[in-house]
Amino acid sequence: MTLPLETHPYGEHDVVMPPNNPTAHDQSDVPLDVRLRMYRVLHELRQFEKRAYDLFMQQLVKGTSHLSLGMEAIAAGFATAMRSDDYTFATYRGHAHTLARGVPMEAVLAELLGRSNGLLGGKGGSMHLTSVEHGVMGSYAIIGAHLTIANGAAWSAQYRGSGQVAVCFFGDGTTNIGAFHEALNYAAVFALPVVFVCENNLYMEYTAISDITAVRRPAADRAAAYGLDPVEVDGNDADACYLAAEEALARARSGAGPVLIEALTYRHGGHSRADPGKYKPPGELEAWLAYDPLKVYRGRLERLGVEAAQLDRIESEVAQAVDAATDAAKNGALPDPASAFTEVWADGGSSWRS
Amino acid sequence: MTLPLETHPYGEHDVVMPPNNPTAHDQSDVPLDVRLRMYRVLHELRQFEKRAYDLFMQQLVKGTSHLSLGMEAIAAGFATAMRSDDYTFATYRGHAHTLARGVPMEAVLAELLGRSNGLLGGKGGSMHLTSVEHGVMGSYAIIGAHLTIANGAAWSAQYRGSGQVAVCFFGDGTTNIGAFHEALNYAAVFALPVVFVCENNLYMEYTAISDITAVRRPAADRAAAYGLDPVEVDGNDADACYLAAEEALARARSGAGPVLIEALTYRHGGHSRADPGKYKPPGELEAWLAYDPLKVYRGRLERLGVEAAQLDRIESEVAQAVDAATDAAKNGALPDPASAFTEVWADGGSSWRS
Amino acid sequence: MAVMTYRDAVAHGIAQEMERDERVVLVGEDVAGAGGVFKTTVGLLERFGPKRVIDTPIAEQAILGAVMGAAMTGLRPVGEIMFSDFFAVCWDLVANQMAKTRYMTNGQVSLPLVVKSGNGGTLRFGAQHSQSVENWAMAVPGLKVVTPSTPVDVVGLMAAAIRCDDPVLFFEHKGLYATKDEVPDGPIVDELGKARIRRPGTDATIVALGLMVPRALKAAERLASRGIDCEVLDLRSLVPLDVTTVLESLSRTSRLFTVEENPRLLGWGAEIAAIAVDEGFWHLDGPVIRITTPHVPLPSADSLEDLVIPSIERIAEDVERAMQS
Amino acid sequence: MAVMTYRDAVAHGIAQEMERDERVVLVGEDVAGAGGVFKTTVGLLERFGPKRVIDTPIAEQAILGAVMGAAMTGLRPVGEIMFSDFFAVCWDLVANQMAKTRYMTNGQVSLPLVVKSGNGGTLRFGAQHSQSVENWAMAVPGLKVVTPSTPVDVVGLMAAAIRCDDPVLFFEHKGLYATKDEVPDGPIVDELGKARIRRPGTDATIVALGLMVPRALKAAERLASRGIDCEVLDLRSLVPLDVTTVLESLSRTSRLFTVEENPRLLGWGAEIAAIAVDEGFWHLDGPVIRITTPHVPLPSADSLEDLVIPSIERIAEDVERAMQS
Ligand SMILES: Cc1ncc(C[n+]2csc(CCOP(=O)(O)OP(=O)(O)O)c2C)c(N)n1
Ligand SMILES: Cc1ncc(C[n+]2csc(CCOP(=O)(O)OP(=O)(O)O)c2C)c(N)n1
Ligand SMILES: [Mg+2]
Ligand SMILES: [Mg+2]
Repeated sequence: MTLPLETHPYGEHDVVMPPNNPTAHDQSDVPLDVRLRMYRVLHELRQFEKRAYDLFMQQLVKGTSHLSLGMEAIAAGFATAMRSDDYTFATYRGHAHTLARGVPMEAVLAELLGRSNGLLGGKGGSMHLTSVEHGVMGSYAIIGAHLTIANGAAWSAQYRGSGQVAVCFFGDGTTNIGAFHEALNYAAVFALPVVFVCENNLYMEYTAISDITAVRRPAADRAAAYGLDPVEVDGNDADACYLAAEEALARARSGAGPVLIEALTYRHGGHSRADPGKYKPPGELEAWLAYDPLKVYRGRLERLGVEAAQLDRIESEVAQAVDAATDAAKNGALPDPASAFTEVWADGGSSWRS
Repeated sequence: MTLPLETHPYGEHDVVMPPNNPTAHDQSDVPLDVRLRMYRVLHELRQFEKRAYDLFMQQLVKGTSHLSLGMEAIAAGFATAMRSDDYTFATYRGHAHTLARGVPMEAVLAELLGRSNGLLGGKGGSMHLTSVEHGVMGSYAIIGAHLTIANGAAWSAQYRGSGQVAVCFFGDGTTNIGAFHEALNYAAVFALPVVFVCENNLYMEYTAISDITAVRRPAADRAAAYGLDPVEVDGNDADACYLAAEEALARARSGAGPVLIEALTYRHGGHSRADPGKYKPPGELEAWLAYDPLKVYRGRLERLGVEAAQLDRIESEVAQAVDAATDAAKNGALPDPASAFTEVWADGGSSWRS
Repeated sequence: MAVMTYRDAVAHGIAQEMERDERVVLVGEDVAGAGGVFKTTVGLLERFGPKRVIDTPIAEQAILGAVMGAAMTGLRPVGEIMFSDFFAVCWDLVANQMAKTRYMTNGQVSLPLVVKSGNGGTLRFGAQHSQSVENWAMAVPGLKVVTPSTPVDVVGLMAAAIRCDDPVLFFEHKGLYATKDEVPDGPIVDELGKARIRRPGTDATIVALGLMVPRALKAAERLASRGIDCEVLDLRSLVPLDVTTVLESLSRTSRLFTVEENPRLLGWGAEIAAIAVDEGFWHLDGPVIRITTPHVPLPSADSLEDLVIPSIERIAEDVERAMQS
Repeated sequence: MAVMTYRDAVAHGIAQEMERDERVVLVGEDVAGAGGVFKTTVGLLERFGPKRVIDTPIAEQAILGAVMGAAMTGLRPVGEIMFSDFFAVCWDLVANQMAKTRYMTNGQVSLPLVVKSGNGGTLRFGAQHSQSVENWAMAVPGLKVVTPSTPVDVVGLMAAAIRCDDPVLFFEHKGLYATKDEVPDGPIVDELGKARIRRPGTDATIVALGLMVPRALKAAERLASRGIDCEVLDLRSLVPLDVTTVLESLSRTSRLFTVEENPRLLGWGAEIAAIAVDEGFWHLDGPVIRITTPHVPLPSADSLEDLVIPSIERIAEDVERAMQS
């Protein structure tokens, strides 16, 4: 029996360096207007998450919350490539994926604050963001299940002939749970129009993925087990994610079956608000901060000749939007106490007796 | 969405032919005394299962039961190669694996009949055969769990430094359930001394494995997902199984970690007693009957110069043993009614109150 | 009027709904080509085709996930979990996902789905293939729980379950599959949450479910011959729970018994007894007696299984003893 | 005598047993290097090394399978399921395997194992991370079910659970982790199946568990000031269930209340009420009242969560109302 923590002390596993290839997609064929939209989205996600963090520190957000700081390129790239009626399935780390589909910041922030103007009226919270009208079919907080649920949405799309695709985001640690395996085999067998996106940020909660996974690439090295091709993408390059998404969505939409993508990225902050952070080897965070998806993308846009002033304007517009959303969320009323007893059933109520 | 039953009618999938290579291991290095022991075991399993089937038809065996007719070479080969203190983990299709470890026929048959002289006193039945003193750590009737439990026994062996190996048998259909994935990754991560043996008999219950699995080889094509080598073996050739077992056991015992083996075989009878059998394409059963593991092995022993008379003697000795076991089982008393209320707890009782 | 088995009634009820509603689809292990391991879906593949009747891998989480995801996006799927014991391998989908999603999303997501499953004992399948687990589901807010005891109820309650916009667990009792009864021609649609008085009586109320209903009825006959006139209620669904009918009956008889196949602790009868001692306290003339399988796993031997699952004899004796003391 | 948090008491109790018995090992997600996501296993890796304190992949079935297989072959493992809601992803291991194996094998297999888990609400974690699921386990024969409410009980009951030769589910209340109390020095070993009278009283018996114990005690103080003298029992374990202590108290007070954090239907209080209306019927002077979370999933907003989980106010009001009517 080899025990990871016998071979090295906790937190002293090998550092995984970022690709450090910021110019890779300078010449790739992504229209400038799309790029500018993605730049805005990247900043919306970044500034929103920072604000969410601040509100925690002010004890205004209760419970827990899982931020996507450092992982924004994946949400921005995929959401931008998706058709407006495609389905998003996210995890407890779902703020970014929800916002990237166009869900208003106020509703999300108010949900974190447990207010009546929250996206779920305060009944779901940070880990369960859902906006059916935006195609965000839910954020799921227990690892694994939502991969199988995404299959169901994909199945329904096929059955109805709607041409919709379901895109399911999950983490590296999730590739080791049973539901991952069941979902991938099931999707492949029935050639479902679903795209599985593994956000490999190198860690589960406080344990390095490399310490508890039998293969180096948690998702890509599993693809062949389902008759799929391994697909790896630079998760810190929004263009790389956008292009991978376009290709995968087209393939799934064409009826060719599921796609499994592994996007390499990094979590700048803790897993959740209680994170001690002892598990990251020295130098790793710094290396990834230097390859920050927002820096990468701004650099590219500048190389492509976009005025710094235009980019600054986008950032300040976003900042104003976040401030406005914050005020609106803070000013939201507490939920109506009666709402605790509604929507257990389709009749709107919660009665279990007749 | 491609649906298996759209591409072909039920039961009309492609026939999978047996290897049809009976001489493959004529010259392999398996001592003759071992081969004669395996020949006896093969017949014990075959004749026992036939008797069990007859007793069903006589309504003496209640409930359900899953026979290994046609699959005997795997149980015989592995059990013969195992150390006496190695652990066996079996499924509801566990008569063969239980007997092959030396558990008396009477106790097993009496358990099928629900008698007090049954291996489990009539409390477990055909699907849960267990004999700790023989290293048979249980037969598990819900798909998947026992792969993870076998890991635990392997872990304990490692921790205790006993040098024991756990061998876990399961079917092709089981490779699509979540617990399979969790167990394989877990075993690989901790390099547990466990050998996973997939008995690929081409079907789950009434559905062809090829119709609901994303890869051709349900186990071998998954090995790489756990950093393991694919190992395929002719499951109808007892020597092939024995040699594969020897190698796998040695590897696991050495601390090199788990092994995943796919043994190709075929179920001559139905999945269980209620089986309609409509799902087998024409010609398939016949082809596999012609490559019957007992025929294959008898042919080899004869080519190696063993007297037909000696082999016949073994068969008739086994026949007598099965008859004797049948009588003893039939003559067993019904379980003491009080036994229904014992052994819920380690204190021997079933009281939930104090 | 046709005489039909409880088993055939399952396929009959599903077919009735698939006929009228394109959105109804069926998935599960061996449900299509083989018509189900219990033969409860025979003919559906032939009649509705492989797009609507689908055989799956052995992957209960994947099956229920597919059902849930399809239900939230416009279909009305029926999934099968072969034996209800297997709910344990996919309980997260049932208890944490299906049951909670409408509430967590404040009503954004509807889950019009049915999960059917073979439930209960008496077939000598042993501890892992014989459980009665309706109580597992009753304990989880957000699930409707149905257990029919007759062929006509199978058809009508299956139709009601499929038309219901909430997740419904539909428990078919394996020990009743072979039973026969008359089923009226034409569409049958029943209602969830309505108990049935199977036998009116004045001395005591016996509440039963599934296979325990016919047993309770037979016991009631014997008790009648001994001068005890029992009213037998068939709950039919645990959620919604027809508290009204139970308390009304209790108010007339003043004595209450439950007959449960599940193990004793927190069987559904515990909820009935607890409601009775709260809302029905002033009607009670004596203890509420729960006649249940003892709190042990189910043994496989026929002689032992028959000993632990409530029998007609035991029901009659326990009721008589309680009524006399 | 040291003052210790409920949280630290968990590691303290496990360490006490690891110290005396080499066979005791600990596995779970983030339990080693990080000392547990709730910090209930801090220091154990450093003290007992990586062979005995092991971080696992996210694979609850694999974790519990490892625990079960190790227990049947000579170890006495402690496994962690981070949040008790996650029992749903590995319920087969618990309900179908661990609970039934000794019985099915007629006593051949012993399973001396403990599964510890963070349970319960009030932390605003929402519907999938706040459930109280002791009742799921109580309904399954073959499982022992423990929920301590004080640091000293955490230590003593953890020791008793680890020394027990049966599978024990050990529920730690997340809402109590931060609470402090004095813990005597030296080894502490308690006993499973013994309820404690936390407050003697003469007018009514209030049975509580976990976080509801301190709330029931505070409510009892308020009720005392209103002239109602309540006896408060801390069940501490649901299996074995200390029926004797409950019925004795009832025989003295003639009124019974349960305070439960779980949703209403088939909460553990239903079993207490059902036992009372059977074995304690002639002692009851009035209805048995269950004060529970309503039968809804748990909302995440603090204002809503506080509304649904029984509060000191609600307990006091409900008891007072019932005692007056
Ligand atoms: C079944 C289950 N087990 C454990 C957890 C606790 N948990 C929440 S997040 C997490 C880590 C997930 O890691 P990963 O999949 O890599 O996603 P990330 O958080 O890194 O985005 C764990 C173990 C859970 N929510 N569900
Ligand atoms: C979790 C679970 N799902 C379904 C079943 C029902 N079932 C029993 S055996 C079986 C087929 C198993 O096929 P395979 O793994 O190939 O083993 P074989 O029976 O062919 O030896 C199924 C689906 C089960 N026992 N457990
Ligand atoms: Mg991660
Ligand atoms: Mg098979």
